Amino acid sequence: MVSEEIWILIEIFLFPGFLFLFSLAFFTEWFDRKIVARFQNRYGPLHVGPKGILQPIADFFKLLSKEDITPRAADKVPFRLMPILLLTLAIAPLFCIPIMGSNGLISFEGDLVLIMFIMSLMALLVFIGGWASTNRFGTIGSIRAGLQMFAYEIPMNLSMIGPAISAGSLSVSKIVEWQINGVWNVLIQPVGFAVLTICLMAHLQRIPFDIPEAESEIVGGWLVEFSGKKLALIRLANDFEFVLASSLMASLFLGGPYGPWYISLITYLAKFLLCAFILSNLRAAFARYRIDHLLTGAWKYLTPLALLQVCLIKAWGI
Amino acid sequence: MAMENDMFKNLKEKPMTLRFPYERVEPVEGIRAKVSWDIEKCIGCSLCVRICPGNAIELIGRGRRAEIRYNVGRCLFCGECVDVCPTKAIYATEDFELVFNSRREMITHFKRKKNRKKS
Amino acid sequence: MRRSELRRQLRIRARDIIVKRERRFAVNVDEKSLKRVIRRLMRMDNYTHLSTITALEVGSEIEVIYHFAFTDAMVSVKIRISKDDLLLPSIVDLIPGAALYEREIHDLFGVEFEGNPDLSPLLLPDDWPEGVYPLRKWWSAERINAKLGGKR
Amino acid sequence: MTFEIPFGPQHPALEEPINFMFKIEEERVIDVKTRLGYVHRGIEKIAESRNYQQLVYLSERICGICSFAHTLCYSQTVEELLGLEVPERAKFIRTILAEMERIQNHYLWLGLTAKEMGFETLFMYAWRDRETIIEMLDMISGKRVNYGVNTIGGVRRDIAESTIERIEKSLEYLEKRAEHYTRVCTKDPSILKRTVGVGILRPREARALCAVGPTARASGIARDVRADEPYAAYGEIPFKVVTYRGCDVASRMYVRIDEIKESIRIIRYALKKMPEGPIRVKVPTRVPEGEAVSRVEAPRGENLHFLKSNGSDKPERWKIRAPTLANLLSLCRMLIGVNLADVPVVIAGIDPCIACAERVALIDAKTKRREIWDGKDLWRYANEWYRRKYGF
Repeated sequence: MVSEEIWILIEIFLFPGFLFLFSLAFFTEWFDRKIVARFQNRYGPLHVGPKGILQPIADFFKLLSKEDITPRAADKVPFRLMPILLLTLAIAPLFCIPIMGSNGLISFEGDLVLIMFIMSLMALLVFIGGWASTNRFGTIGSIRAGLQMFAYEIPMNLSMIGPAISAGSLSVSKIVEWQINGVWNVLIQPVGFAVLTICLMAHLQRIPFDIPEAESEIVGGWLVEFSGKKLALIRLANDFEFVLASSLMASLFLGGPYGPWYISLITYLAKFLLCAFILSNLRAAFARYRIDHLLTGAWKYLTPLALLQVCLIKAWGI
Repeated sequence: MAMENDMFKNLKEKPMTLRFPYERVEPVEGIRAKVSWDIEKCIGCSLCVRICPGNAIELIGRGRRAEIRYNVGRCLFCGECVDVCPTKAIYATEDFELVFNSRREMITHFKRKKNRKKS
Repeated sequence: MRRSELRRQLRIRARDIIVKRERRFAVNVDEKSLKRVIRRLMRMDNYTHLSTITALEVGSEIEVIYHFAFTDAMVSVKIRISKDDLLLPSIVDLIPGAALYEREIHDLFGVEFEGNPDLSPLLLPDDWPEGVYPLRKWWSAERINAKLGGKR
Repeated sequence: MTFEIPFGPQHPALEEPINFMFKIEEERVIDVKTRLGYVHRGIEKIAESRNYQQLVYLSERICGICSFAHTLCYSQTVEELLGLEVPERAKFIRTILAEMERIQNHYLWLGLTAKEMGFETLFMYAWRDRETIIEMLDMISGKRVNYGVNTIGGVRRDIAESTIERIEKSLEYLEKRAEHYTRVCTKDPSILKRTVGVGILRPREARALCAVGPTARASGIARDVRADEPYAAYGEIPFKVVTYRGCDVASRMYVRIDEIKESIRIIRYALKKMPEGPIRVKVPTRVPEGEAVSRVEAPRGENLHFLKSNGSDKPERWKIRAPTLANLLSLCRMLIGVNLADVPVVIAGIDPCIACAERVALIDAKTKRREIWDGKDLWRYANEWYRRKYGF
C-alpha cells in the first residue's frame, strides 16, 4: 500500500513534477528547432540521439562545462543571483497548470494572478541582469527589455483575465473544469487568444520581438556577459518559459486535459504541441520589429483589442 | 506573413541541405581541382613553372630526366598549367576535398621510374 | 563630347587637352587652375560624378589624377607636384565625395590636402611611424619592416 | 544621454571588418566616424612581382563575390593598352557570365539583408535559390566562386550546347523566385516596417557624394556603366536601367530584385544571339608603355581600374577603386539620424564589400630587384597592433 506522502513526493519529483517538466522543456526546444528548420527547408538537429532529440540536453551540459566569467566591472551579487532566480521563477508557475487530471499540483483560488505576477517578475529580472552586467550592449539590451515589458504586460494580463471572467474563477484548474463541461474559450474569445499569443511571443523574446537580445544590432543584448553555467541556466529558464507559455495557451483557451490521468496526459500534450507549433510558425514567418514598432503596436492595437474582448465577455454575461 | 504558403509547402518537401559526411554531391564533370602529372610525358620545358600564378610548381633537374615538386598549398586550381603544357603531361583530377595535417604533406614529388632506383 | 567643346568649356590652352582615344580625355593643369577647371567641368551638362583620385610617383614628382566620369566619356585631370612641397587644394568643398580618396592618398603618399576637414588615417594603424609612406617606390618591403622595428 | 558605441571590426552584423564609431542619443545615431584597414592586403604591392598574366588571378581575389567584374575590368585595361580586339563570341560569353554573377550577388545580398532584419526564413530561401545560379557557373567554369574564365585577350571556357538548355531551365526557376520575392518584399508587413523610410539618401546628396550602382539608382539617378559606356557585348543587347525614387533601403531592395529580372532577360538574349567563332586571341607578354582607365558595372556599382605600364612585363601602377569605397560616404550620410536597431540594415543596404575597398597602393618595377614584398607584414602588423590596442 503506497502511503500518501510517497505518492505526493512521486507527483512532485517524478511525474507531473520536475522530471517530467525538465524533459518536456528539452523536448519542446528540440521540437521548436526542428519545426523552424523544416520551415526553412533544412534539417535542424540530427546527430545527437535519434533524430537529434538529445541535442538540447547536450547543449545544456556543454554550456555547464564552459568557463563561467563574471566581468570585473559587473556588480557581483545581482549578476550571479539573476540566472538562478530566473530559473526558479520559470518553473514555479508550471505547478499550477493542470496536467494530470483537471487540477494541477497546487491549485488554489487566484493562482492565475500568481502566474501573472511571476511572469512580470521575470521581465524585471531580465532588466536587472542586463543592467548588472554593466556592459554597454547589456545596458541597452536591458533598457529595451524594460520597454518591451511595458508594451506587452497590460494586453497579456487582460487577455488572461478573459477566460477567468467567463469561468467565474481565478484558478486555472477551475477554468479548465468550466471549459470541459462548457465550450472552449478559444471559440468564444478568439481575439483574446490572438492577443495572448502575440504577447507571449514578446514575453519569450522570440524572433518578431527578440529586440532585447537582437544579436545583429547589439551583439546579444542583455545576454552578452553571461557565459558558462549562468548562460545554461538562462537558456533552460527560456525553455521553461516556452513550456509555460504553450501550456497557458492550451489550458486557458483550448480546454486543457480531461478524463482519467492517462487520457488527460495525451490530450494535454496534443494541445500543448499545437500551441508550440503556432509559436514556432510565428517565429519563422516574421522579421524582427524595432522597439518603437512594438510599443506603438501594443498600445494602439493590442490593448484596445484586449479591452474590447473583456467588455464583450461581460456583455454576453456567460 | 507573406511567406506562409511557401513555408507550409516546404514543410512537406525534403530539405535542401545535404548531410555532408553521409550524402555527397558528385563534382561537375568539367571541374578544375588538384592537378597531377604523367611524369613520363614531361620534357622539362618549365613552361608551367613560369605560368603558375601561385608559384606552386618547382622543376628539379633538366630535360628528359626532370622531376616536378608540386605544392598543393600554393595552387590556385586555375588550370593554366594544364592548358600551357605542350606534351599534355598535366591532367586535372576530380578530387577537391583536400585535407592535410602538415605542410610537408602538401608537396608531392613526381619521380621518374628510372631515377627512383637511384635517389 | 569632342575636344573643341571641352576646350571651349574649360577655356584653357588646346595644348593641355590630350585625346587618348575617342572616349578618353586628359587635361593637364597646375595648382592655381585646378579648382577653376574642376568647377567648370562640373558645370558641363553630361557630367555624372568623380570616379576616383589616383596618385603615382613619377621620378621626383608625384602625379595626382582626378578621374571624372561623363555620360559619354572620361576626363582625367592631371596635376604634378614635386616631392618637397606636397600641398594640394582639397576639392571636398566642390565634391564632398572626394573626402575618402584624399584621406587615402594622404595616408599612403603623404600629399597634404589643405581644406580637407578630416585627414585622419583611413587605412594605416594609428601609431604608424611618421614619414613612412608605404606606397612610395623607395619604401620597399625590407625597409618598411626595418622601420617598423624588424621584429614584427 | 549620449553613448559612444563602437560598431567594431568584429561584429555579427558585419561579414568583413570595418569600424564605425557611433554617437548615440536615445537610440538615434547622431555622428559616424569610419575606419578601414583591417583587411588591407596591399594587393597592388604584391602585384609588383607578378606579370600581367598572373595578375588576372590576383585581380580575381580582390573580392570573393564580384570577382568576375574585377577580372573583366582588369583584362579590358590591358587589352586597351595592347590595342587588342577581343573576338565577338568571347564578348558575349563575358556578358553572360557578368550577368550571372550579378544575379548570384543580388540573391546573396537579399539573404544578408534579411538576416540583418532578423528574417531567418527569407535568408535561407534566398541563399537556397542562389545555389541554382552557382551550379550554372560551376558547370560553365568548373569552379563555384573565383571562376578563372576571364583572361587577357578573351575567355578560357566556352559555353557548350548541352549546357544552354539547363541554363534556360534554371533561369525559369530564378525568374519565378524573383517574382515571388517581389511579392514578399512589397507585402510582408514586418519587412516593410523595417525598410521603408530607413536610411534616406536624397538624389542631391547621392550626386554630391558620388554614389554609384544600385545605391544611386535607388535615389532616382540613372547611372549605369553598361548604358553610359557599353563594354563587352552590352552595346548589342537592349536592356533597361532600373531606377526607383524611394531613396530608402526598401527601394534599394526593389532595384536589386528588378535587376535580377533584367539580367535574366539579358542572358536569354545573349544566349540566342551568341555568334560562333574563336574565344581567345594570342597575347604578347610585354605591354607597350602607356596608361589606360576602364570601367565596369559590378553588381555593387562602378568598378574602375587604372593601369600604367612601362614596357616591361610587370605593370608600374595599378589603381583599383571598388564600388564600396565610393558608397562609403553615402553610407555615413545615410546612417546619421537612423536609430540603432536599423544600423545593420542600412549598412547592408549598400552591400558593402570591405575587402574591395582596401585596394590602394602603388607598384613599381624600377628597382628591378625581385622584391617579394608580401602584403602580409603590413596586414599582420595592423591586426596584431589592434589586438594590443583593443585588447581582444
